[in-house]
Amino acid sequence: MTRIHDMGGRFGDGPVTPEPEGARVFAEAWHARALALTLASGSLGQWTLDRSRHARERLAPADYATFTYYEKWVAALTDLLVETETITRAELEGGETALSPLAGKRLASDTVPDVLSKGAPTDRRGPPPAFAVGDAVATRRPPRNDRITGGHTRLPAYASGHIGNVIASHGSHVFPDTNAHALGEGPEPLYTVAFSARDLWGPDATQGDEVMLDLWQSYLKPA
Amino acid sequence: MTRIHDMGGRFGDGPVTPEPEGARVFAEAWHARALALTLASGSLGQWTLDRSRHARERLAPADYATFTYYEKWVAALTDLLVETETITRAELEGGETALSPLAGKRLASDTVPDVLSKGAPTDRRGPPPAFAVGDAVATRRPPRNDRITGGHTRLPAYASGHIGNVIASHGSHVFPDTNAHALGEGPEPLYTVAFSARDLWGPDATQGDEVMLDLWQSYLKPA
Amino acid sequence: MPHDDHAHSLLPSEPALRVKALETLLTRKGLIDPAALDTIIDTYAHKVGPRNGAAVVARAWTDPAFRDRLLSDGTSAVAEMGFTGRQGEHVTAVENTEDTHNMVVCTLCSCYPWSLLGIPPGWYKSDAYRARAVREPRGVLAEFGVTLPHSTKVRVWDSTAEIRYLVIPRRPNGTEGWSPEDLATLVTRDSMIGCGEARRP
Amino acid sequence: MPHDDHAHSLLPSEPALRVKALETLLTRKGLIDPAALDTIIDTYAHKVGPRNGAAVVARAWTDPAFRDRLLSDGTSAVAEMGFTGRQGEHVTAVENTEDTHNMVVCTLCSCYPWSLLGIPPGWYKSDAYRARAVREPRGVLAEFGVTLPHSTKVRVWDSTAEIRYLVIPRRPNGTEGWSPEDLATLVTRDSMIGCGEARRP
Repeated sequence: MTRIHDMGGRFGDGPVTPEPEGARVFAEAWHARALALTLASGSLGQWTLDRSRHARERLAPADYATFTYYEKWVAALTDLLVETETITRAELEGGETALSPLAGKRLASDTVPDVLSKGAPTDRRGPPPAFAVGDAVATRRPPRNDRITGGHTRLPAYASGHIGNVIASHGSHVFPDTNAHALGEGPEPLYTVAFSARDLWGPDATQGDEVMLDLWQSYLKPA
Repeated sequence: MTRIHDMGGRFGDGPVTPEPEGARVFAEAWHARALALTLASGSLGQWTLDRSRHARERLAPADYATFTYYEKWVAALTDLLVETETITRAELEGGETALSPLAGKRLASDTVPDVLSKGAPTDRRGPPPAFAVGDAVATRRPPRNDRITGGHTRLPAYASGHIGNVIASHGSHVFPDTNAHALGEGPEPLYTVAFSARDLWGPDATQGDEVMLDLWQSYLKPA
Repeated sequence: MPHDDHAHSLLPSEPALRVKALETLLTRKGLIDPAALDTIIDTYAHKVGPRNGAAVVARAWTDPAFRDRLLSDGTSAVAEMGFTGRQGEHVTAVENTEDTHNMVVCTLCSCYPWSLLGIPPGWYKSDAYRARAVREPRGVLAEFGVTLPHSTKVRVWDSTAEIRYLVIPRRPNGTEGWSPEDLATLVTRDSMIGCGEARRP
Repeated sequence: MPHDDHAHSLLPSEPALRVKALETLLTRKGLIDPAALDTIIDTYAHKVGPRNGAAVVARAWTDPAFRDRLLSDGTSAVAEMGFTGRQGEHVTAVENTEDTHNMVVCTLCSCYPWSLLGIPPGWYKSDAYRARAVREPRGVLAEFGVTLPHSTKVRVWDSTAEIRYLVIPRRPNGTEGWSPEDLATLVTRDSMIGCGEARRP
């Protein structure tokens, strides 16, 4: 595994508990505030989406394993706010505070619909793809960020060191392994790669079943 | 990863905190009781050492990640006692209790030194080894118990799907993958296999460093 | 639960208090407008949710040209219907058939097509789903009451990038001639994740 | 800490109470003799500990024939000195040299040579050590104050079976002519796990 969040294939978790279709979107009022606070803080532009994912992954394993979903969000958000010096530890502990120089970037209520419906596409101009649909490719082993030790990467451990087939080519997209670490967007060709479930999991998997992952070019080599 | 216990190579844990050489063996009195209770209960013969390891591994991931060491031991011990019907849930909850039919197997104080100094060797007569010192071998990928889905196995995920060299051959030893699941001792040849740290971890590892694991024959194929 | 019981104590939970404290601090610093938070919450509580995806599916069931566009360029096709934006910037639709059942997960976090399905349900974000959906999708499906024949191949899509996947469930029998609006009522959230089937009429 | 303070509350901790309750139940059922527990605890608190391993190391430093036996068949060699038993049934000794530094871990649980070193210290059982020793042994060693030149190769032994590893640290300079008993005082527990070096005289 890379980190505690990389849990695909793990044994030991209990059953999945379905919820009624009509269940409330936010089970608790604070869940809604936590989500909105995270989105509004993100729009200050002090970190990328990839960096915010990494901030959740970097939580201590015991915290990651026991926090509820939105507790992880808020814990990571707080870490990011302090790391980017958007707020200080002293302020968090109740010390005096002053208007932030970033206040001008505050997300205004009337721009919210626009911001949310615009989103933040990650397709970019980038290098030509090295692989074509139908190509067999092998994934990097070990799964790792090859620029930053222990850095963010989106190759799950379970799919590392396996051979699959490219089934779609998406042009170039922002590369999380650099973008999470202020190393630039470094766009790379992105592919959907299909793996045989039997290859990944052994004979317990049903013959013919597949697992598909979206993988950046530098996670792959020709197989 | 196989389960939450399979943490070799994980990122996100903090520094290791050395302890003075003279620190107490048992930081708390209950740690000592927990250890002794586990050993004495084990001597009743209702489970194997491999099964007791698996009982710890099977704890819920959130428990495994947050319990202290001896809490894991006691939680697993309790699960084993109930699963083997050595005690009942009702007794655990304070219900009436009676002398156990296993009382005759109780570990007596005067035999403790003998039992501890004898130990329980795991070398057995078994099939001839398929590999010799110097052979290149590839480890099974995925790491899995191939008899019991999600069962006990001693091939860590980080060393799965890698090529190493046999550096020692230990004859046959009890096979944990069967012995943990009442499928018999199924002795198999056991080897020490050396892996290049660079192969396992990438270029962050120092050239020439190695990681050695003790691996049973069925985890290996010729490379 | 009797009507005079509370599911939780009325005392705010510790995480609730911490979130409140953080919101207060960020507001004081001029970094957050609480009214903007209200608007975000209102958007996902009431406006952007699985009804979006259901409308897409119902149209795909009834409009073959749209279905083809949806399968060949999901992002543009759903944009035609006004469904764009955050966590839906890049959309791929995958169609369930007698031969193939599709199912979506994000093992590394909880990526999900917000613009089409809203905020993911709790189970989608659970460790159990993230850990197990890729390894034993049929076992997970059984927990949702779905049993597939071995002749139906299961394809699990692990959302490791910014592509968001929408499953087009199979159109139920007995719905010939139904309007897209009526059909949409049969399309459940779970069926668009691939953990359920469309309702039968 | 002032002598009249307690490291912990005098109220027994929850796990302490649970262990006590389990012991009481097992005793009532005739499955456990509390006196046997006392004997086990006394064994590992006072009798079986790193002094055993230190005696082995000191003898290996001073008795070349013993060193050779220890390296070729660790189990028999340590049995000569009376060190046998639980979690020491199969012993392999590995020798540190200028060229090679050995270090022992158990990533999957906390296997450790009890018969030679006693009960492992807390750090050996910690997630941090289990997770990191195999991936970045030099980083872990630095936390123990040990810095190795790049020319010294590190071999990490992950105790995945019932073989228990004893590291023979390098004999410190300036100890020529010392008796095994005096040398043993220089052999620390950490040095026999490979997370330290023997003390300098």
